[in-house]
Amino acid sequence: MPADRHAMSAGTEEAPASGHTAPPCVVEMRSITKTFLDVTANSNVTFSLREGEICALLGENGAGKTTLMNILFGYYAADSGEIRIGGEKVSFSSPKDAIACRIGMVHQHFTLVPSQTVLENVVVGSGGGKFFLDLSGARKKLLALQERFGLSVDPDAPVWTLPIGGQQKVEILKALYRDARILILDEPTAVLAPLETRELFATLRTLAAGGCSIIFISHKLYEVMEIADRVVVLTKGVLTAERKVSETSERELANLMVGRDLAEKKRPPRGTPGSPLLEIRGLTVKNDRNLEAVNDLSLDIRSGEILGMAGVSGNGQRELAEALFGLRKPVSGTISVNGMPLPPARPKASVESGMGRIPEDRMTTGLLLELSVEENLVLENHADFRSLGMLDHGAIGRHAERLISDFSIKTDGRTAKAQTLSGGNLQKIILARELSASPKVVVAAQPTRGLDVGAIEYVHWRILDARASGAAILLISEDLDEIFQLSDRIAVMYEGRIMGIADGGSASREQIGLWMSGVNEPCA
Amino acid sequence: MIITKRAPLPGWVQVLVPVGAILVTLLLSAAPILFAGGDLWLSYTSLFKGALGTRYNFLETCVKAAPLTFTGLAVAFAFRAKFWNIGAEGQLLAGAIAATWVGISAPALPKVAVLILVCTAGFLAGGLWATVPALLKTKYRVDDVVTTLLLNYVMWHIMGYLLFGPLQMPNSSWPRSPAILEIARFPVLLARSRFHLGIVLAVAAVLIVWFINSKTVFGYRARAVGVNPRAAAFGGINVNSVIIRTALLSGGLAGMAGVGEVAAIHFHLLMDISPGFGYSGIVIAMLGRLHPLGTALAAFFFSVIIVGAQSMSRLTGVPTYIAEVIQGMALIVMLIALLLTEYRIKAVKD
Amino acid sequence: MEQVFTITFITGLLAAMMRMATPIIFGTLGEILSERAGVLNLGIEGIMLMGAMTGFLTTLTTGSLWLGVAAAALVGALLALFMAFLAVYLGLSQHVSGLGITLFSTGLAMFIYRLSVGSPVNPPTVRPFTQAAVPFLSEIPVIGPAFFTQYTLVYWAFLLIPALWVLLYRTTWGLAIRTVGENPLAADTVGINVNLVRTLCLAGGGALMGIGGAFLTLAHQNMFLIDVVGGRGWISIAMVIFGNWDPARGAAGALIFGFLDALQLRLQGLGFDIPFHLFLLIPYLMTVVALVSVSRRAAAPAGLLKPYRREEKG
Amino acid sequence: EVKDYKDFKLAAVFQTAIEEPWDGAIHQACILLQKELGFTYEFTEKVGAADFERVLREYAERGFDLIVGDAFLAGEEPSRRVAKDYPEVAFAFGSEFTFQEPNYSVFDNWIHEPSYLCGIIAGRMTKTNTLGIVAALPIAEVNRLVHAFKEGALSVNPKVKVKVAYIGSWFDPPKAKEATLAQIEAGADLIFAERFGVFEAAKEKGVLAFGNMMDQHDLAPEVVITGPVWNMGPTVRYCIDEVRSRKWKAGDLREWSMMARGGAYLAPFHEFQQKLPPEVLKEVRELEAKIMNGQFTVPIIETELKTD
Ligand SMILES: Nc1ncnc2c1ncn2[C@@H]1O[C@H](COP(=O)(O)OP(=O)(O)OP(=O)(O)O)[C@@H](O)[C@H]1O
Ligand SMILES: Nc1ncnc2c1ncn2[C@@H]1O[C@H](COP(=O)(O)OP(=O)(O)OP(=O)(O)O)[C@@H](O)[C@H]1O
Ligand SMILES: [Mg+2]
Ligand SMILES: [Mg+2]
Repeated sequence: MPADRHAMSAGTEEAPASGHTAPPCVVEMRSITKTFLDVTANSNVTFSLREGEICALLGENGAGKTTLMNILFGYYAADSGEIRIGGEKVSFSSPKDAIACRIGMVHQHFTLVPSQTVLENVVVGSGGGKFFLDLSGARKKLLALQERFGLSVDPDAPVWTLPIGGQQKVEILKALYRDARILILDEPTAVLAPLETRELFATLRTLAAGGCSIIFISHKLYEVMEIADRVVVLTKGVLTAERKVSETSERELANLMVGRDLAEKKRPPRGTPGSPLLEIRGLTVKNDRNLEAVNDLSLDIRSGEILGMAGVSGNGQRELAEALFGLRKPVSGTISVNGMPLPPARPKASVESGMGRIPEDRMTTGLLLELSVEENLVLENHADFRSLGMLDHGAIGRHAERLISDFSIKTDGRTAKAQTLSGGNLQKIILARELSASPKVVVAAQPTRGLDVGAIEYVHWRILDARASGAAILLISEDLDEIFQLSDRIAVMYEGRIMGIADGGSASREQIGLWMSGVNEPCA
Repeated sequence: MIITKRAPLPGWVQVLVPVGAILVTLLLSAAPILFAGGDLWLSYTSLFKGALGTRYNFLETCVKAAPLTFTGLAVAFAFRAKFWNIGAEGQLLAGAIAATWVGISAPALPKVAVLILVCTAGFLAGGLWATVPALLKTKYRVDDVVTTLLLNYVMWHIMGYLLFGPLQMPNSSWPRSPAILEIARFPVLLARSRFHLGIVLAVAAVLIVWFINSKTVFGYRARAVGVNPRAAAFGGINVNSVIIRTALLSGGLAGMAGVGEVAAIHFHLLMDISPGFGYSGIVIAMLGRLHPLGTALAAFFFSVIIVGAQSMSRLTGVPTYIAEVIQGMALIVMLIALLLTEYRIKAVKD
Repeated sequence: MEQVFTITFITGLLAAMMRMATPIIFGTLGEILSERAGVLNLGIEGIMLMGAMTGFLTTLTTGSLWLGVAAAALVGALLALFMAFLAVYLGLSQHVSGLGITLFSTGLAMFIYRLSVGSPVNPPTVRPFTQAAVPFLSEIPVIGPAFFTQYTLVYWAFLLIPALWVLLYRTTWGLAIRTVGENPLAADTVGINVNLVRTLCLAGGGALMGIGGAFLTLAHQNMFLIDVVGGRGWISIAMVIFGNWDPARGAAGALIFGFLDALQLRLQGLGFDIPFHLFLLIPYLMTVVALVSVSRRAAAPAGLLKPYRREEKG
Repeated sequence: EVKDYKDFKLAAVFQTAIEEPWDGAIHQACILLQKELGFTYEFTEKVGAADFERVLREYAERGFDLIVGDAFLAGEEPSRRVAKDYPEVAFAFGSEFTFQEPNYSVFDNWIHEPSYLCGIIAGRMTKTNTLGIVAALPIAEVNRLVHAFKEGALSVNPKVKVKVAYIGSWFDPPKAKEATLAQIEAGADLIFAERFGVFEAAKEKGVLAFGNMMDQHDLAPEVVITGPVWNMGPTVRYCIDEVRSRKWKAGDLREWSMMARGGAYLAPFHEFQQKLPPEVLKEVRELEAKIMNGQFTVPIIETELKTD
């Protein structure tokens, strides 16, 4: 698909081409080292950023990207090393100092107060010594910013009512509201749909053009190629490579990150799909705001087929998945797995129906972080290890050992607490739990969100593997590449409805993109 | 000042830290003692003598530890499943009431049968009383902290009503029940002491709770619900039923504390049957890190302080309220000590 | 029964409601301030008792009521600062820290009292606050004598309700407090000193609790006795949740509770032949019932009970 | 031979804080006698129900000659158990039950006689014919007094009605105050204050009240007319001397708490000596004399008193 890639990167030219007249360094981090208990997150990292430059930070999960940025933002204290801002040596004891140096950071995991309005979230802490809140003044300033950078969100909407894309805008506005000149974005696109990403990039370019310097973290190499002027690669806490984007390639970057070439991303040929295993009829589901998020939706998925459900976040995908998992009570409609209808809002039933369930938020829904790996592995089937009310720990242990090796989960042992595992490995626990019993139906929601290329590769392989063994798979994802790589059929969800379904092999990104934005006439 | 996790300390340090905490507590309690003009050395010696010095005193400390262990377990078990049971006090009273009622009107059965009857009644009463807030929590999402707290007062007044009414001793105008029958009383296990069956039951309860927590399906589910209800539900666990069963068991344990006080200490029901055992249970459970064995240790530690400090105040002529002051200090110091086993504190100027 | 609907009965009932509610309102507002910043202060019962004791002894020795109130506030704040040291800076369990402080201060209050007054024939007394009538307003029938002929501290309590509301919802500090309580990380990343905010809120709340205690020994009564607080701190905790962490609703809860408590004492006086213990449990039972009705929208500050440590992961 | 006072050791064990008038009366008597006679006196207040037995054994072990205190409820069985185990120690306890051979005597606050006298004053003084009574709990020790108060009032004024409120605990002045206010608003113009908290309300509403247990004049000089006083002095002194001279035997010490023996009396009138109508004072003094010399016995009614 290089063609579309090119289409997307149209306009890279606007970005100030670094090199010709080298602008001054606004940030210099010298030999930064940071260790946590048992991990060295950054070792002797030296990094610099020029004015108006967009610099991408690459690295596997746990490479130390977030840590390095947290140090620059004054959130973590480095064990050693020094930081200079605009040539001045600084020592930050808290983000307050960093903000004073006009540094802003959009965190990997949003730092918003859901119950408060956008405006409140933006102005908090920026009172400037005033005692009484001046919300009207703040609103003016905010609207002006929105105007200027095309970041439109309703200032008075409570944040929890916003889609993820909207929440991210709030995060960016928070930084800009404090006149940040140095902007750090930690995996901003991980949760965005292509359209939103495009909007974001437009904003970033405007900012950079205005002399704002940007550090951009992402696991998506083509994004880096598109938006960044320069790329820096961290591996296991060490800065291992630096490239001008103009002088490198996706392939090289992948290699630099993972330390090996990634398998060529090619979708294995689809088998002949069998009988429908997952049937959804007239499903209507309400969201937390009690609005209809899924609207009279019907769908069939056949054995040995992957249906990719694309769509901009907040169009009902979450609610659809929750209904399938039995976490949310449908208003109407039926769901049947392998011919058997599921009783509404009974997670147990969806477990017993033999559905493999990969939830969107692995931390809050999928896992018991404070319990051990083995306890997480038997969350759904611990009853099978019961003998007169007691758990057969021996059997559970053996079961865990097998899965840990089958799914090559990196852990200090089956009794290690899940929370000490890494993102990718946490996802592996879920895969192991859900796919090892060779389920008839698999529902995977955002299965690779936040994971690095290596981990993603593994997840994809597992999903295709499940398809090969005849499962009907619903893949809900906001990552179009993932959709295009895996799907036999591609459906697009818009405002709770299915805009259309296209064949995975022949569908065009334009068509899907149009559907995602709610436009329905087929394009020439 | 910033606080960071530290690498696990070697076992012997882990043991030493609580000991250190006790010493610090003694050091601190010197202040009020001297302030009250008490003799320090006499205070310390009488504190330990009072709690552990003689056979009788040691056994008295065990007697005090029994109800504290029960309420501690009750709270620990509930908190583990994030059922914030502040109501052990009321559940204890419920248990005491039921035990009294059965104890007064016990049928002519072999003693073992009667004792089992008494305990079952107390356990159920406490348990059922605890399921009220549990049901309110699961059905109407009413905050359990408040309801359990308020229901303590409700049960206290219900007891008051009973002791001035149906349960009042016929020839007495005081809020007291008739004495329970001999056959319904816990046997004393060691001569010339009050070391009774209830203490053994408390120890048994510790082991049972530990077993349930770590070995049974229910224990697993309770833990799952405790750490992450949403994930537990996702995994097909019926969160509500887990909470309600937890309440039943938790309240039952608290009820057993009441049973012990009636069947082994007072032999009748009275308004101040519990000097706040239920509330101390919260403290003890937390000190014991919600772990059954830890809870038992904490309970014993606490009764040493209570019994010792009271006797100390008598021998030194320091107002008896010093006992609570020392308890409070002991608790806080011990808490800090336990923190230091996991974290290191760096002084940093902001 | 007809006695229930006489003017004097109703006036008296309402006036009593105000008095009974006042210490609980102080406690509730203090607790709301702390919990909105994310710290549950179970030390309240002990803090109120220390306030009652300190206020009383100060007035007893200096003869000045206002010094007594000030001392109570000061002691309340100090104990709350100690709470802050434990629960905020050390990040110890808020449950245990609070209960520890209650245990400690309960003992300490009686300990100090006994040492300073010994055992006289009659407990010492002070000349307490007298009721101050608000000009004009106190003339209004029923309303006047009930609401506008009260102790100064009662007026304070009721002025504090809107004051706290304004602080929380109309000031930059309030926004900071609420943010700290909901999501300390968010507050920290915009440069708010989470621990400082929590500490100040605890201290302020503690001061209010202390004054609430002093009301009992300097206005409503003129002597200090053990158990004078008698669970009013715990009730305040209940009212915070009942009021869904909102000053106005919390105070309303306290008023309802005060009303029921005043009512049950009067019903006893009317000589229904009902065991008095059943009267005594009315307020508690009613509160539970009321909770069921408000519960569905209950929303505790998301950061409550969670210590905030910057480098803690996950 | 008789034991010397300075070698004599007296201990007191109280279940409540010594501010509580009942225990306070015992404690005060012990302190006064100690000052006068110079024996050793130790006490423990606020002894929890479960600790009662341990505390008693501790004092017995430490060789105290006489242990007094209140045994009601929690203390009844333990104190009798301990007494059995230490026959050489003398025990004298406030108790609702009877004494126990050989060494366990009982006493109680038999101050219904002065209460009756207060009732007469109230009956004479009331304008609304409504009297208020604020008490802790409907127990015999309380019922005796409030009934005697009512009977006294009725004996001189048959139209009198009483309102009774129980606050449900030994200490809750705020509640007691509110109960009083309620009674005053309902027409009561004289209050019998069995518990603390009443006088504040009386002051605010400008009505008069009777104290209880001790001379509570100092608590509120302007409202406290008088009140039944329990003087444990005679009882304790009698016990000490019996024990010293090895004559101690178990018995009911009630007579030592009654007016004839000076164990109960009507608190001094202070200001009210002038304020009260002379004929009322005269009437009271006359009946007082009758009671002293046994010509008149005040009825003892121990059932719960209800609001008329
Ligand atoms: N909360 C924690 N406390 C202590 N150590 C932790 C914690 N979280 C992670 N670690 C350590 O950091 C290691 C790597 O964590 P991280 O999530 O960054 O791994 P990762 O590189 O992302 O793995 P993957 O690529 O599979 O996601 C963990 O294996 C663990 O040893
Ligand atoms: N507060 C912490 N406590 C303990 N370990 C931590 C902490 N923060 C980060 N780590 C560990 O430090 C390493 C670097 O983590 P960091 O979050 O910087 O990686 P990352 O590059 O951002 O990974 P990802 O791509 O998953 O976001 C990881 O091993 C992580 O587990
Ligand atoms: Mg990161
Ligand atoms: Mg990771």
